[in-house]
Amino acid sequence: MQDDDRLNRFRSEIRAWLEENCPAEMRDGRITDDAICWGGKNWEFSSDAQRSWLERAAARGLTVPRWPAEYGGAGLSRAEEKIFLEEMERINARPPLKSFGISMLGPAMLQFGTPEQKRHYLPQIARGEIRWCQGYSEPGAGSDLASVQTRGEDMGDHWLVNGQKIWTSYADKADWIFALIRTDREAPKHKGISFLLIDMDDPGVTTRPIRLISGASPFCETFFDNVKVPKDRIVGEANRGWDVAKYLLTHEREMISSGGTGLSGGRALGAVMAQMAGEPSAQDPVLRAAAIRCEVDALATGLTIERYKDMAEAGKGVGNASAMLKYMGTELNKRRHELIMSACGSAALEWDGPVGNRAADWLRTKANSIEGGTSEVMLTILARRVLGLPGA
Amino acid sequence: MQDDDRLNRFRSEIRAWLEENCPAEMRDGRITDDAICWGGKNWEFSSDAQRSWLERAAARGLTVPRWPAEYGGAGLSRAEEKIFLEEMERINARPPLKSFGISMLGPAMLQFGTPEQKRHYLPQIARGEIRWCQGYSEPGAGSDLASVQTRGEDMGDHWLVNGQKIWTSYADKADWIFALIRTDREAPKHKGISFLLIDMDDPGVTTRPIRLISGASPFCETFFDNVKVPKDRIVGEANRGWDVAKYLLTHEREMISSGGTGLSGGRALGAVMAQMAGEPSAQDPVLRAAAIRCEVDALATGLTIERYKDMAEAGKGVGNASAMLKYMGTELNKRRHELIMSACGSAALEWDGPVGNRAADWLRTKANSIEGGTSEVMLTILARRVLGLPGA
Amino acid sequence: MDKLVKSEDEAMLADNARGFLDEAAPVRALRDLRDAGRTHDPALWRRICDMGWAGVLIPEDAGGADMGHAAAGVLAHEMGRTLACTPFLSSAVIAATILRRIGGERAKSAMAAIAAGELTHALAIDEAHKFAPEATAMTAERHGNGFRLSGKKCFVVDGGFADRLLVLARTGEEGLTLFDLPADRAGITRTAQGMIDSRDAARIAFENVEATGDDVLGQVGGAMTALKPGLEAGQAALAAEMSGLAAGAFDMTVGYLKDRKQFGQPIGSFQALQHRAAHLWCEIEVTASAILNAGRVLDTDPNEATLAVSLAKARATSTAQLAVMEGVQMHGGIGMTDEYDMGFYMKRARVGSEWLGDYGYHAEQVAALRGM
Amino acid sequence: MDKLVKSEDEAMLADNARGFLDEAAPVRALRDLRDAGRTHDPALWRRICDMGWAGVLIPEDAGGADMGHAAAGVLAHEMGRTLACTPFLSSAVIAATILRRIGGERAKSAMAAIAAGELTHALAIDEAHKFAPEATAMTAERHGNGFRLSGKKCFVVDGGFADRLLVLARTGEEGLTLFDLPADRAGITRTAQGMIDSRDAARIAFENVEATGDDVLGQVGGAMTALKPGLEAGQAALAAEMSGLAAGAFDMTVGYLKDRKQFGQPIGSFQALQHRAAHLWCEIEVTASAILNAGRVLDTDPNEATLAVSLAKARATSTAQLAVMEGVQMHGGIGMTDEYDMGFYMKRARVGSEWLGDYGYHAEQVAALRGM
Repeated sequence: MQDDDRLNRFRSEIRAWLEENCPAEMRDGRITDDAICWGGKNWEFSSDAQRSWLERAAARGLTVPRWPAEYGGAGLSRAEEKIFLEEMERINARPPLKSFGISMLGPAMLQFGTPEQKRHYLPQIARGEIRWCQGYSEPGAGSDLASVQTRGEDMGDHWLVNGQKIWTSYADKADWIFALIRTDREAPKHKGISFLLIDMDDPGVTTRPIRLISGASPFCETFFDNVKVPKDRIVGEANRGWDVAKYLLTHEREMISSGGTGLSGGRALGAVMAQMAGEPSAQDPVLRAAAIRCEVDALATGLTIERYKDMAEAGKGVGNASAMLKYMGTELNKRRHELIMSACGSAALEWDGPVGNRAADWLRTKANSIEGGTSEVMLTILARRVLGLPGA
Repeated sequence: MQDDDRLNRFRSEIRAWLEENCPAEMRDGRITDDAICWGGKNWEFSSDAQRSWLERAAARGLTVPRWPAEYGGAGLSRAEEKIFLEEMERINARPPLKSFGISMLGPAMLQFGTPEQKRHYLPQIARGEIRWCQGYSEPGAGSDLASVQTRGEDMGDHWLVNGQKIWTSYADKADWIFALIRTDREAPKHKGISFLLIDMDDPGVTTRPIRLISGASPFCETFFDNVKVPKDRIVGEANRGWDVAKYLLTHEREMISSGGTGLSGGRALGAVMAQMAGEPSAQDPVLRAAAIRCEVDALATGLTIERYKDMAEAGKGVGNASAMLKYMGTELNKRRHELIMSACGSAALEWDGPVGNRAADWLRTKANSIEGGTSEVMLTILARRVLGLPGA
Repeated sequence: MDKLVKSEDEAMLADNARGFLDEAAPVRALRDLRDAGRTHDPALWRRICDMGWAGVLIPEDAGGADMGHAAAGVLAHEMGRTLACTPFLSSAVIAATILRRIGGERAKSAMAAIAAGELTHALAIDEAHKFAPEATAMTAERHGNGFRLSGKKCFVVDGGFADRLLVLARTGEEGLTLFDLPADRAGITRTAQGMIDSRDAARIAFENVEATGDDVLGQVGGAMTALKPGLEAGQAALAAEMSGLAAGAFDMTVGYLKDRKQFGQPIGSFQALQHRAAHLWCEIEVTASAILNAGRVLDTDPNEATLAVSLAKARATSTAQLAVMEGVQMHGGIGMTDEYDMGFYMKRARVGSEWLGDYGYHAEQVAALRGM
Repeated sequence: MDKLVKSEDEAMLADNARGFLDEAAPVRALRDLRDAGRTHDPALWRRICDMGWAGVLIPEDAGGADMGHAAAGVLAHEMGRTLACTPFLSSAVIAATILRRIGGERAKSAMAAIAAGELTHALAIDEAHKFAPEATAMTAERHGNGFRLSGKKCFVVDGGFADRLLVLARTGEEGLTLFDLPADRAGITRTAQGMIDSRDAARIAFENVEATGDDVLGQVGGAMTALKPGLEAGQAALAAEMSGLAAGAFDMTVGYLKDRKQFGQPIGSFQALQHRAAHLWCEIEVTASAILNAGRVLDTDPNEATLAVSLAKARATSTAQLAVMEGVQMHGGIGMTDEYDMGFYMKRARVGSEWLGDYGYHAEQVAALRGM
């Protein structure tokens, strides 16, 4: 009861704060990559509103609400964060900042970083000053993430890094990259990898965008040619980077899955159906039935993400089961965007047509079930590690 | 053109013949196992109509329309058979006779049998005098049909057969069984099997029905205890029975698949939907949409069976692709019966309720995708032998 | 609202229930009951009432344990896992919720009788092949000071042995009225239905059955006030039962995949089956969230529970159907035999799918509430 | 009706077409066209017309080859396999079928121009985001001896470069009328649409466009007489194209499964992928039957072809979508890159799904004709 009172008070506070600080232009509910601020040295704010929204939120710690205050966060509990997100959704606010620093490197560093690293890197992330990208995949490795070939030779005070990464999201816009580098070529596959932090401005780092079927180029190839990486730019121990990567993969799965679900996503489909077809029930019953099934599954999947968060907060490890969120969330998102495309009909068949760039969004979802571990890899993880089925 | 004239004439003839010979009671379109005559020594006709329909059809060769006249058939071409079946469907006629002799042993014997065997066994089948069952599967072997353990010891003028078969459909009602027996225990798995014909009345043959989840017992376990099988009761060569079995499996797949499809089956779903729900579109759009999808797939699958028959007649071997018919037909049939159950609602939840024994029919379909090779085995056959994908 | 995690109390309740049911009500018990030609086991129900489960939704002052709908879902889930054959849903969930909503002394004593296991109730609502309360045609005409009920009900679950019947009928212009009648009142004829899940259901004919004003639950024409919460409680608990059923069928299937060898290896090592099993597990996990959510919403905001309840029932229906279809298919021939338990799961899943509204019914509820 | 097997002529036609298209119009040709910012390749169309394909449905006395709809489907299938970018469907199938049904000397000379590759046509029918000819709002008001057309069309496939436009408009009380207009007539404004499949489509505005009685195809108010057969011919050929597209994407995928190694083995040896590939092959085979059947029915019983055509289009839509979704997923990251061809298949499948009626539209046609 006391708890409830406290939370109710928090809700009032946060509502008032949002009312005062979230600019009207930022209340359009847009959550696509092009609408949200990603920060970084080269970020060009799309408007003053976008800039001041970031600055105000960062000052209040709300770009990373659950991080400790000393690292730029607001130190919220899970229950408080939930309230914050509900209040954000209530006014249709865009998130003030989105980045791989927030969703990936931050959690890893909070878990594995040194106190110095946390004090140095985390506030830069929270304020949107430094934009990070992720260097995991390599050409030809596909789902076999641990088959890292990019090598880091131990030169005493630094590693000399040579090799190539692929699918490095927004590497062309990032300031730094966190990457898996093979620092021990004799050790077994999973044992000789380190998790290194590399400045994209360092000599020898180059990057090239990969054009996707959607026309966009969110991914790059990134090349390392005799790049010197000082020994303190490592998260966790040398040759134990796979532990960090595994931890992060879990986070990434949750992030990718929740991109595809949640109540607002569900509303998107219903709203599109209504908008495009007037009286949807009258127009295409077969499509409507498929949309209803999708809605049922989306609501239940959204609740599952909530439940897993609650479980995590209750100290019940989620572990490999996060592969479920990744799998179900991304497959659902593909289904939903197929339905949105159907509902929009020919209006969605143009790039930047009368209903916006629905086609690009649709094509983007096809990557969700590939990046961060394919659906097939997720199912194998679940079969082996959760269900305990035997190897072939 | 001349061809068309001939076929039109044939249609008139067969229509007139049916008009005269097919009893009114046999025109109710019922095709379930309990409605159709299966023949055999112990058959009890459900009515005089059922008896005379069998006798008249057999006299005209129409229980096995495509078999040569000398073996009790009508010697029809594929085009004529199609017309015969269309005319049967037009008046909703039940097939006059159904049996594993017609659908399985007959085709094998036409292909592999000696002239003496054909003259002896085939007319008995065509007239419904002898009812056959099939002895392939054995306990524990599951999908691995070639792992035959029932052995036939060569005793000079006969084999001495010992062992056990399972899933022998209607063995308790059959007069004879055709069975795969291991006659050479030294040879490789597929090379030491013979295709033997065994009289169920022979000493040492016993059978026991297996109760299924539907309450019915169409399958049996069949035991052989020192059964003497004379050397001429073999189809094909000794130890080459796997060739015959493979040939038959193809036929069986086609039979099982077509049980589940075709236009009449498709109409069944639509009719049930209409009957149960009055104005179906008004009542449950989600169910109706699923039924429409099923109907689309059923029509196309029915056309595929036609197409494969046409291909076979055109001399284009179907071979392993028959696994497709088996797989698609049986999976479709399961879907259809799930929908029929949904359309019937609680009326179908009783054994022998107000809408007949829909539940038993529904549960029966679950076996379709298991018997005669599971769906999984069919998909593996297609992947390996048709698509040429590599083994693990 | 409480978190979407089982509380410690709920986890303990689940553990205890599982221990009890594995011993007292495994699938074999249902099989034995069926083979004996019976649809109800009073001894089992007695033991369950003695543990207080029948009072899970009944206030403490009426002898109940008042644990709430999430807890009722926990119990229903465990009963689904072993296909325990009891009138828990009819009596302890649906009737108890209706009576509690009615309130007053008579309802209180009726609830006390339910909690103590002295009386069982059944809900007589369906008249045709689909759940459609608003289409009720059975009449309750005013007659003197009371009513005369005429009409037919079917698929009255537990109606073959229940002591009392909650009957929905139409009262002239006033609308739908709910009656609470002893099952042996003159003019009532019950006919057992031979259900595929081997559980109890009856077709019940009402021929000029006399009822007094005292037999009316709530207001004349106001059936839905108490019936709706009762139905939603029942739908949520049935969804929980079906999620337990799915989990039970799934466990049996995974066990089989590990044990059974073919072509020289355990069939569970085949990747196609692994992926299908993993997918099924995912579906079960997602449905579990909808089930727990429905319980939480019923406990905290019962008047706004329709979306959560229909979501749970729709998901539980599709998941249970997938679980039993995959279960039978992956077991191969043995799964088709009556000797093996999988068929019991399949048949119960089918009955559970229909009872209190099928997938399409609840999906439409969700669609309506989501403005689709 | 002829058998559901390709005749020898049809098989030979397919072989020849495949040989030609692999050389003259592989996916790379579409890519080059796109990269050059163009949507039509007159040189390719010239070569195709020289081979006589543009006359596949045109009578011999008008310079056509008169091979029939099944043969047109064979060609469309092969063009779908390599995503050949041509106005075959718009001109040689839809317009030719409409003109043939109209009959007479003017139609004959128009058909001759199509067969010879001298003119291309486009069908201007859609006005909103879904195919719905009966909802046409564009008006053709009587004006003097002729008409004045006003309104907007969109998703006019090949409308950006076509010489002539077949335009559906509403004439007062008389109903829908079909006009055959030169694309450069005064008052017509064409705007290219940047389509995801890199093919041609235009948004076309008609502002008081003058038309004479000679511009009317068939009877005023009687558009459907010729339009319906034209649409059905187009739907069947589009279905055939999409079945070819599915086959092309499938072949590419199976090739990848055989070549690509991961975890030390070809990924095509993994059973889950094998089963999915085999399932997809089955779907493609089943759809092939519906395609061939539609061609046969159009050739033998064109006035009763709606069921067969809608069945083909519905099946082709769902199969092509499955093929490209599985294709991209099984290729992993590389399938998402523009550098690889799979994306072209996916985008064309989406456009083909919508054009001339989507899955829901045609499934409803099937349902209506089957009394569901």
